[in-house]
Amino acid sequence: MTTSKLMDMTDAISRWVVDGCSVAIGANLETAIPFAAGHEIMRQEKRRLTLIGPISDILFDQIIGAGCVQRVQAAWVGNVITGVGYNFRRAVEQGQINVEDHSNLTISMALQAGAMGVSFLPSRTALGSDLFATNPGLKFVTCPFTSQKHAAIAAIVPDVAIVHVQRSDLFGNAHAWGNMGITREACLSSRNVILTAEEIVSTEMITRDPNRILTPGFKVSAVVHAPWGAHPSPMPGYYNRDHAVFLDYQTQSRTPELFASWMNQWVRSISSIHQYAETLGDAYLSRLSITHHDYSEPVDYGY
Amino acid sequence: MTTSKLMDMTDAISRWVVDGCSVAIGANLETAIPFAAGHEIMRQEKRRLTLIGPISDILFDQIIGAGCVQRVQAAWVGNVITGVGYNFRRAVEQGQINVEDHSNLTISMALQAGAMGVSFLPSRTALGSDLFATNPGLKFVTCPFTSQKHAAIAAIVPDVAIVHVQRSDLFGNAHAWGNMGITREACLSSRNVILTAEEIVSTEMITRDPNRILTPGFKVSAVVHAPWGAHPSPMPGYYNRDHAVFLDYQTQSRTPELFASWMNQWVRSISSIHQYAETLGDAYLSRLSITHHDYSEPVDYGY
Amino acid sequence: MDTDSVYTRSELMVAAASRQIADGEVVFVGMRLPLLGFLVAKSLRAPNAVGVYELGIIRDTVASEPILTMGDLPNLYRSQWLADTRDTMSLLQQGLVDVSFIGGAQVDRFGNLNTTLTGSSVNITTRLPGSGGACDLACLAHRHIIIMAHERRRFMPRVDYITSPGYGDGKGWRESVGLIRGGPSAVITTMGIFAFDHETCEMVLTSLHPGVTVEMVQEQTDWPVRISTELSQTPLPTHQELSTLRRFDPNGYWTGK
Amino acid sequence: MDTDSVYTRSELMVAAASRQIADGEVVFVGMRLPLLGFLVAKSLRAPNAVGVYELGIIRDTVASEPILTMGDLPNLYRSQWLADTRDTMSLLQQGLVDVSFIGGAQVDRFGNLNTTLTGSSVNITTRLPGSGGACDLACLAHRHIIIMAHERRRFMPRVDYITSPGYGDGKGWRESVGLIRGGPSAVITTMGIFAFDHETCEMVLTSLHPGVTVEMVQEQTDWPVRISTELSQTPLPTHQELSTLRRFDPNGYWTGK
Repeated sequence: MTTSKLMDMTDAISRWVVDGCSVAIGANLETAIPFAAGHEIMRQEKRRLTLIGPISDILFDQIIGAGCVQRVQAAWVGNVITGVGYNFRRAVEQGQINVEDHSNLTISMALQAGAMGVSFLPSRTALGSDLFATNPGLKFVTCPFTSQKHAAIAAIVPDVAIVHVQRSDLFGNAHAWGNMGITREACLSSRNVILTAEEIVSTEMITRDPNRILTPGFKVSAVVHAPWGAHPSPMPGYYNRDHAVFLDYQTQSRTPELFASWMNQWVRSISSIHQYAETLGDAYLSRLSITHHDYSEPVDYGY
Repeated sequence: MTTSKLMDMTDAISRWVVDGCSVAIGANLETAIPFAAGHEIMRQEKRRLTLIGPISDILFDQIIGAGCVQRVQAAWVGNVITGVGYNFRRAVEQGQINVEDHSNLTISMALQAGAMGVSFLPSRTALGSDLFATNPGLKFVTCPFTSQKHAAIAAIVPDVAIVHVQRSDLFGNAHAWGNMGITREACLSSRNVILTAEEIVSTEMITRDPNRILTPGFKVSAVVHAPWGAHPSPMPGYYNRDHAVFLDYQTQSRTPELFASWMNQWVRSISSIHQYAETLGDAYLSRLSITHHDYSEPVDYGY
Repeated sequence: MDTDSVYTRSELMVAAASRQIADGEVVFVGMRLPLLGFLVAKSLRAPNAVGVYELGIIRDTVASEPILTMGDLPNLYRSQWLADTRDTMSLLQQGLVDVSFIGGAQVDRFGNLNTTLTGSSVNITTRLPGSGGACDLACLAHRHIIIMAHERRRFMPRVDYITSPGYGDGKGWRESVGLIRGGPSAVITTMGIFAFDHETCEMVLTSLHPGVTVEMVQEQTDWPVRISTELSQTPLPTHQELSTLRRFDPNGYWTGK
Repeated sequence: MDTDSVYTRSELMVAAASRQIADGEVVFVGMRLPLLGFLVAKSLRAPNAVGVYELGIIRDTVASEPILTMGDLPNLYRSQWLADTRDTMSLLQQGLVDVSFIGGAQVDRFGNLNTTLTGSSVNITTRLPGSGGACDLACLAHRHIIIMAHERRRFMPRVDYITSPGYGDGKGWRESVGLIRGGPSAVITTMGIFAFDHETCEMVLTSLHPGVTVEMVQEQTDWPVRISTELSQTPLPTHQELSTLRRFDPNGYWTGK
């Protein structure tokens, strides 16, 4: 067995997210967004990051608002409930960040190309669109069999993928369930993977269901125990979306001053996900808990 | 809800496997090989089929021996325990079938291209090999970003994929587990899917674990109840490999006469998987059963 | 048809959207109003419709509880497949999706949609969230339906940026750029409903919402609006449509105004 | 080193193969002898090696019971990942696999392997099973090791068909055809072990199995064999290697002769 990769969030972000690196985060689109990890990136005042994602949650908007970001390679940046991402809008309009526009399919293929170890993949999407004008990772390629024109999507290989999972062992063998978004290709394409997990469990519990394992453990560089680490997004098996946070964020991010105030309260004044959960309090959090449980039927991996 | 797709094997093969069509079968490489469905194809004396698969099990050799096949698009045809597939060898050497040679990666990409709806996919494999000489579905393509040479693999869209699963509902919503081989892309690329299943279960049991579902139910054309339907290959959760059958088959297929005798006994004289299992007998089959059970930990899909 | 006397414009639009879905169709369901349109259709007249969501979800039943967005857990519960985004996009690219719904910030008379930026890509006036899956849906579904607020600044002769291709600059354009199928089949706005002329691929007003006139539509459209010879009035939402819709949006978050 | 006086040639080859695996390496494990070689290595000197199997299996522990082939259920039990073939092939193509093992029917002095057909592709003498994953392993692993029966009809100047590329016709060939890494690093035969000359990419005999002479090797090799200046004798399988191997192949199915 390899040695344990368990570390606290401070160490994981400090070690694997360095200034100027590229980070795939929020790859599940709307669920399991690694807010705790993102907030630690903001606290550590990382700079010149490239953020990579599909439809990205308000976490992108927050990290951009904190001044950590230089470039975005994503399909959509905003608030999945209310629409506009104000920090994103400001940063682009003021020329502070560059955006390479993707669609959900092209960003998925870019990471898939990285995961597969090819330098591009073809697709029939985006043809005729202006995504080609704002994304140098899109060109054209002709199929050698049909002579049909395809979009060619350049591989993206992030320096690190950050993924929030339900349960992991000490070595990065983890179970993930729910809609998967582009998480699998993000893990496989990235040079390093940080897993933040609701629970740390035994290897035995994980390997009793190897089809549910997210990615090979040897790809994982750090494992962080982060219960409530996806709040306010929904975490299948653990808690529902905290809609109020998304609705309130619309106002809280409308101006730089309001956002600074929000960040002081919810990021800078907080040292860890554990303190974050304490601040919210049990009574508050319990309202988000799963109340209508629905368990999968076990399957047998015996011999 | 749609109407039930449950039918018996005779009807499923009769309706969805027609002379001259292309059939992806045995896509799991060594496990869950749909022997019962393959034997029905042989009984119904289908002709001019194209068989599509990765490392293919002796089922390919059997269907070829029965004279059903005109073309093979596969990475490997033989006996995974003993090596040579004698019917395959004879048929090729006598010019009865054409083979388009694939590797496991190129056949996976060919079906993946079909599944993704693109006419080709690029890969770094097979370059410098003679697979290009025997497979018109392999050409070259230059990456528009890196100018690197890649192999271009033409999409394959089978008329039908035949897959043996652990459990399915009446509508083709099915759970599959174990190593997946190229089964997912076979299902997604094929125009029709026949599922043969160890058990027919409720939709509720299936949808309580939607991550374990093989392919969208609307892609499935027929569901067949076929307990022991993968014998003699191993079926995760149900039974182990029957090694003796693979060892004996080496001798039983060595000459056309020996193979005809084998086929009379195990295919022609048998009307269904149910009679096949009866013929083998409970005492025999029980020796293959799972004795060391190992159940997955349930997960919660509630809200 | 039975109708409620009181309904909102959004409710009318959702009801209209829901009628675009035929039974048995595979529907790529977008965010916001389309989500509700699919739920209403599925409940009332398309029980065998299948919903595909870009998060990696396929459902052939409606969500068990009201949801604000497709990632809310009741929309995952007892779904027909939880998979990867690329699995859902593969179904789309393969041609297995009949219809999709998308919204936009700007649209032009050939149904090109912009949700990325206003101004130009080198001199951005306003940055918008971007494509999400909209570009893919507009390129790859057999048809797509556009849902928009009808304002003159949004209905412009030529969009600043094509996020989601419509018919480009007219007939033959999609084929010429390499698109192998699809195109917008309808635009449902806050004022009426448009179809597209088969010959010219231009938007044609086919239906006015109650209380709206052709003049009012022209006033809010920055090109000369073509009017169908069979211009009709958009049917009011039925009582059943409204009660179904309100069951899925009980607090009127999406349709309350 | 302690050795058993009695061992088979296959056991010697498996032991030699196992010594090619360094601790912590990611190994793409093929069928038959390589399967045993990996299990022996993992048990004795490479506890952190990870096994990747083309069926869609990744293991960082040895199978819980003896197996005849990689698809036997004990090789799935408590594995580190059960996935798709393309997932394992993606790891390979991405360059995450250190070493792989393949066998063949014909090999030439540049390590090109044939497992597809003898004769020619238009006039086939003998049809063999084909590539399986061997072509991929030879193209995409950082290095691969060839395990073969050493017979003159198999060790030929030029193979009839390149299933699994070695060094083609010599130095620079792999790059020229577009291969971005890899190549054979050793050939373990029933008679000895070969490495490849870094300058010429030709096979060089580096080790003879006990009882085998250079003349015997030349007799069974249809080109002038190059001999290493540091020719040695293949170490005998140790007692520990033999007992481990026999635990995984208790009936001697693979190594009994």
